[in-house]
Amino acid sequence: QSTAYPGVGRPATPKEVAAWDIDVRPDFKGLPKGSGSVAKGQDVWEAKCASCHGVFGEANEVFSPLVGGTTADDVKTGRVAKLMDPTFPGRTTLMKVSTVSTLWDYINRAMPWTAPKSLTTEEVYGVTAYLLNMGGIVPDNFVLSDKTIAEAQARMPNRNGMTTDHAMWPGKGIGHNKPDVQAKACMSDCAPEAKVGSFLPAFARNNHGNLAEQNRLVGPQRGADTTQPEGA
Amino acid sequence: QSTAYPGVGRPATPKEVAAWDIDVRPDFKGLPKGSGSVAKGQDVWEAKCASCHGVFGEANEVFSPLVGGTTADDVKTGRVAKLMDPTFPGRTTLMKVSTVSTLWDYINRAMPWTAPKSLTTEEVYGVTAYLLNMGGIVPDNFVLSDKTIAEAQARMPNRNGMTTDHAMWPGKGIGHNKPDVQAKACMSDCAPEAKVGSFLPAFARNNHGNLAEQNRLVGPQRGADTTQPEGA
Amino acid sequence: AATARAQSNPVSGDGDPNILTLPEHSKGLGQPVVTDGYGKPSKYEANVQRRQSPGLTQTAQASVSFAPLQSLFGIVTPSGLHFERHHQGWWDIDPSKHRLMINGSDASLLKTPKVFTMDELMRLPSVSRFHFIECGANTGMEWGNVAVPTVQYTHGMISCSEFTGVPLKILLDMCGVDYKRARFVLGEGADGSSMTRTVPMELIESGEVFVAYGQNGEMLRPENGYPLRLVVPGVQGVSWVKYLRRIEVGDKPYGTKDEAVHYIDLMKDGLHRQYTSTQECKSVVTTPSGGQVLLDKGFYNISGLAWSGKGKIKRVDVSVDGGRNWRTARLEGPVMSKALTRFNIDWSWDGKPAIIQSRAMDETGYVQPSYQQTRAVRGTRSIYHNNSIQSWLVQESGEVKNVQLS
Amino acid sequence: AATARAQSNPVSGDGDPNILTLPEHSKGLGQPVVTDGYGKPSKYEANVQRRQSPGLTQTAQASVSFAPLQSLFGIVTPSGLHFERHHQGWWDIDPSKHRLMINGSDASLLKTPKVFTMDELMRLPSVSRFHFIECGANTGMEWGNVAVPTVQYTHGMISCSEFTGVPLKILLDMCGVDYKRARFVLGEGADGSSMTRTVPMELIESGEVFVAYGQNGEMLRPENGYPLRLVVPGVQGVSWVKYLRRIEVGDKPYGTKDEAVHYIDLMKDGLHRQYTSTQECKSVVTTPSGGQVLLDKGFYNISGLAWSGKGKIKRVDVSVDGGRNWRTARLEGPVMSKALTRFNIDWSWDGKPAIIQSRAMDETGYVQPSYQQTRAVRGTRSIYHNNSIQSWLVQESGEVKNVQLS
Ligand code: HEC
Ligand code: HEC
Ligand SMILES: [Ca+2]
Ligand SMILES: [Ca+2]
Ligand SMILES: [Ca+2]
Ligand SMILES: [Ca+2]
Ligand SMILES: [Ca+2]
Ligand SMILES: [Ca+2]
Ligand SMILES: [Co+2]
Ligand SMILES: [Co+2]
Repeated sequence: QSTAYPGVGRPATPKEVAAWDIDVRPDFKGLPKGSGSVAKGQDVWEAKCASCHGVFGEANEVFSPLVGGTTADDVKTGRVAKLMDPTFPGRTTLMKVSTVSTLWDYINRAMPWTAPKSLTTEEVYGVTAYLLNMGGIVPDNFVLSDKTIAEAQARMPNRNGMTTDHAMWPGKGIGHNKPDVQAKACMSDCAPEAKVGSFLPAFARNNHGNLAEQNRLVGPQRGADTTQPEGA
Repeated sequence: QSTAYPGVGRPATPKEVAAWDIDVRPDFKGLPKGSGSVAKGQDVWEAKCASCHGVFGEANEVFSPLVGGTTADDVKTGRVAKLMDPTFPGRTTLMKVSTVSTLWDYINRAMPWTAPKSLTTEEVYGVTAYLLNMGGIVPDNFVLSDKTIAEAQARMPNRNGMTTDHAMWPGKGIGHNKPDVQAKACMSDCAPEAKVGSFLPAFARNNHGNLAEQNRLVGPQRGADTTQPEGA
Repeated sequence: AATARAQSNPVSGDGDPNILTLPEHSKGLGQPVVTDGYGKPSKYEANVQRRQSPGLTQTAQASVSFAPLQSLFGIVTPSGLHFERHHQGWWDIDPSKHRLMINGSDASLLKTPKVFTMDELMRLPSVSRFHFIECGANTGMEWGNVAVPTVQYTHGMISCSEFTGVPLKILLDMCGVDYKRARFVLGEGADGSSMTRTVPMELIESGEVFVAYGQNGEMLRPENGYPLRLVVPGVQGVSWVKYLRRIEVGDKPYGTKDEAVHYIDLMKDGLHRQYTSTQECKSVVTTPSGGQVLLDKGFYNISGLAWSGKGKIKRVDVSVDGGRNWRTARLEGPVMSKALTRFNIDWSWDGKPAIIQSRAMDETGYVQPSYQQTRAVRGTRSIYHNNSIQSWLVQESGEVKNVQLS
Repeated sequence: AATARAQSNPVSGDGDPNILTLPEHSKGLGQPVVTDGYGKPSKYEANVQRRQSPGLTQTAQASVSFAPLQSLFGIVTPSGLHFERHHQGWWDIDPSKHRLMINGSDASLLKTPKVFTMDELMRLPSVSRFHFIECGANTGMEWGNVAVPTVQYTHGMISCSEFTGVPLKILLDMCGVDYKRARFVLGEGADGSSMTRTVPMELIESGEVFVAYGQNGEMLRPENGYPLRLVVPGVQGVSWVKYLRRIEVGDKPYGTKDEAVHYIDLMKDGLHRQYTSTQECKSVVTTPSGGQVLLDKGFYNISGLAWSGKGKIKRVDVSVDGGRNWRTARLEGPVMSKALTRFNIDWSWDGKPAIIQSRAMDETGYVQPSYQQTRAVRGTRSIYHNNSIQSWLVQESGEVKNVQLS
């Protein structure tokens, strides 16, 4: 095939592929051999993660929490009960993620935030183990490794919380093709008299800054001066 | 009609139309009443025009000449002979323009260059007269006015030099619709072996600046370093 | 009064002083060519900017800026106003050092893993196509209730450009990919987040997916992935991997962070939908829209944008009475697959309250649903893929408000 | 050697250090969103600029800058790189004070002369359309012989944008124009030159001509006529009056300075063709093109632009042997009337000298002519409307030269 485009492209060397092919799949394809204990992970966490994510992964005033919202029962069922409670406000990482591979892969490629790809394989194992431990998923003496990771994954509180029963994957093999929401294009006398059910409260009028300064100064409209109360 | 778009647009007042409707057509529609002598025009010229266009309209080192290249014979025939001589390099304004209206209109709307629309009607008449006089079209004692302008126009050296015998007017009423140049889309063995007839001489290589700096630094190409001789 | 000040167009006396007294620019010499070798908008357009939504994100490097849809015309988004979504900040990468690698999740999935320089990629057969890119979370703040005031914040995570690049199929062919087994493709970026997303091989085989270096006639902007990004028409923006460094073909999806922690849609039953990629048919009126004040009663051109991740827009209907009655709008050509389509329709405003909506339909026959319809199926906690019909309330004062109907 | 330095793509040792040693941007935190509320190109793109042709004009306010076609992709010209042509300098006009007047050359040609503010114009029904604008003098320097080195200077007085505005027909209808007698329209600008040009009423009646405020999604740039310009598709740029202040309808053409002193085409017989407005079918290869150096032998994508003032491009053929043999190129969609069309075709360069040409054909069946053919009819002194086939000589060194064949 490559003779169709002479002079363009060349084979990658094995070392090049090794340098960049870092992804880890849910079936652990791509996971490098290695291990890290919860205890070792705690050291990494406190040195390199806690400043942003909080000592207990509960986040500080700035960042969303990684840990919380899951129960021992969730670890058994693989469904996070709080997700079924529409009044529960937050959603931590551990409430959502169903695969340890995802955490391992992401921490390895992107964390710590200001120094991504600086952790050793052992540090990634350890700090992932510590995260799971904070979430009550693995015990204090757990050692996460390429051997034990499947076991850990089988305890993820939201492991049964994903569905692909939808029409929004634009290929085969996942979901189906019938859109879930079906509307009709009625043209007249369609809906009852419209009633406004939600709008911005007056106190939020200027929350996004003065809209007079966010609209063009010419045209069919001006921006509302939201530094003034409406109608003023 | 205007009820189709309520609230949009309003009638122009007569004074508004008068303020902006300044165009003058070849049939002198739009020409305001007034007059100006060659002598008066000379004063205007020397005060307000000569600095750019030269004392005799011959231009200075910077600007193209307005006057020159026409003869008394051209004034008779209405065709500028020098335009028929392919070796004659320059083309002055008076060699080309066929209508005095055009000069009047343009001087009135656009000259002097740094202060357009600052001339009085009399000044425009006068300086136009002086221009024509420098071109040998009207005599020294001529007074250009709304009455005499047709007479002057009938003496323009290139008044018979325009044709509309072409297909490049995208409406009716002017020219015709058959393109003058007719080519065919031959696909193979079309032309004899190509021979290069014209290219930039080596001394002009860097005339447009260093082409290495005028091409993107990435892609299928680089720009040639024209600060160096070719092949260097 | 809340009424904005319209340009005076007086007829008192002799007429408008802006006409009767010639402006300076009619009486002087202006600026030379190449005052700017690369020009910029008028100083009177300074309000037309992309903006962050206050409080939406916790950092400005893993964040979003919204395109000012209320001030845009047609379908091309000026590249300077293209919405931004970064996961670990943006970079201006030296293209002479950038590489694209293609490999397999195991060696058996292709004959030869390959490396391409930018020089090389730009020598290959190229395509130029107009496509929208919309963040999967666009309009996400509005799932539960009205949360933001203007169309910039409700819908501004969408832009549309002419992209130029090389069909990914050509590159995979050069590597000898086994299309029978390799049904999934992973795109990976070169930034700190090294964004990874799974794309179905079907979209590569159709020829639709390409690796782009060009955007609106010039190279991609750094904020949009200079020098190389993946273009995945119809699919949410997060899959259009920026700073693209690697493509892997595989036999299974990858469950990456942005496929397993984010960009998963929480349903009423507490399940998250995973691998929701398609951006379904949607539209929004941009003029008039929330936070604007109409100048006067009388004639207006209602204008807006429609799009579908499944193909071409077939029709857009507009209502000015909150969805009771609808009229079909004019579509501006060209109507292109998986691109924005501009619609326009006449409206004479009588000065009474009016609720303006638009409803798009795509070539598959899919009709954009109302909030009632999307919420009935998906609840209000999905964050992603809110393509419900938008309502703008024009009040008697002329001030327009973002509202949702009950 | 004249050979430019390609990006290294070494396989010596373990591989490319650009891959083996992770770059800084893969290991750090990048810049935040809204670093620029209105973004700009990468610093590595600084060579992509519009430029003057040295010595072409005597002042920089009555002058031209050329778009860098050699570096552009697709059909949209980035507004910052749009070619410029000013007659008395450009201005940044306050749109709140700008007015458009419509009147008749005499009062009987319409019922009511009218004045519109920008606010009002922007309330009227709008259209958004892609069109090229080409200066009538584009390629004019090349009538006699090769005069300039690159496609920026040979063909850079062309650009293509999505324009948005109001069909002029709507405005004339509002004034009650007598279309029977008013067969000509004068457009007039508000700058110092107050540019005036005659346009045939047929183009207004067809709905094609519009007064535009929008260009590529935002307002017109000041250099291109902000806040209002006339769009006259297919017609030379000088008729697209910028800073449009007035439209007059009349029963005769106006013989303005740019219809009687300039933009008149000198023929062999010494006659000048007057009222030559249409831009006939034309094309040019932009990659590779003059002044470039190819990096290597091997595969290349030949790419270029085609356009016609009379409608859509039907076909583009490309020759690599100086016009002896031709192959038909791929056209990128959408192919739109009076807009640029991008074409691409494969080429494997064997390292020997090659002369590259393109030849466009439009939907009327008109075929772009060779220099021999245009000169046989029009001579070499026309200045305007040079739509001859362009030749680029690729030399063994890889350096590409602008040449004309004998
Ligand atoms: C300087 C701040 C900072 C530090 C230090 C940091 N992180 Fe993060 N982390 C972030 C931010 C910000 C995000 C969100 C990124 C995004 O939205 O794409 C994040 C995201 C994450 C996520 C994904 C959470 C989710 O729900 O998307 C995980 C897991 C994580 N960090 C783990 C770690 C670990 C482990 C460490 C230490 C080795 C670490 N982080 C250090 C700021 C930090
Ligand atoms: C400061 C310089 C300057 C001054 C003073 C000036 N001009 Fe000009 N004039 C120009 C330039 C530059 C042009 C070319 C404009 C263009 O290309 O659009 C020009 C063009 C013209 C033309 C059209 C020539 C052609 O062939 O296009 C005429 C006629 C003319 N000027 C007459 C006058 C008269 C009469 C005055 C004085 C009342 C005057 N000019 C004062 C610079 C000047
Ligand atoms: Ca090579
Ligand atoms: Ca599917
Ligand atoms: Ca009004
Ligand atoms: Ca005709
Ligand atoms: Ca892999
Ligand atoms: Ca008039
Ligand atoms: Co997103
Ligand atoms: Co021009």
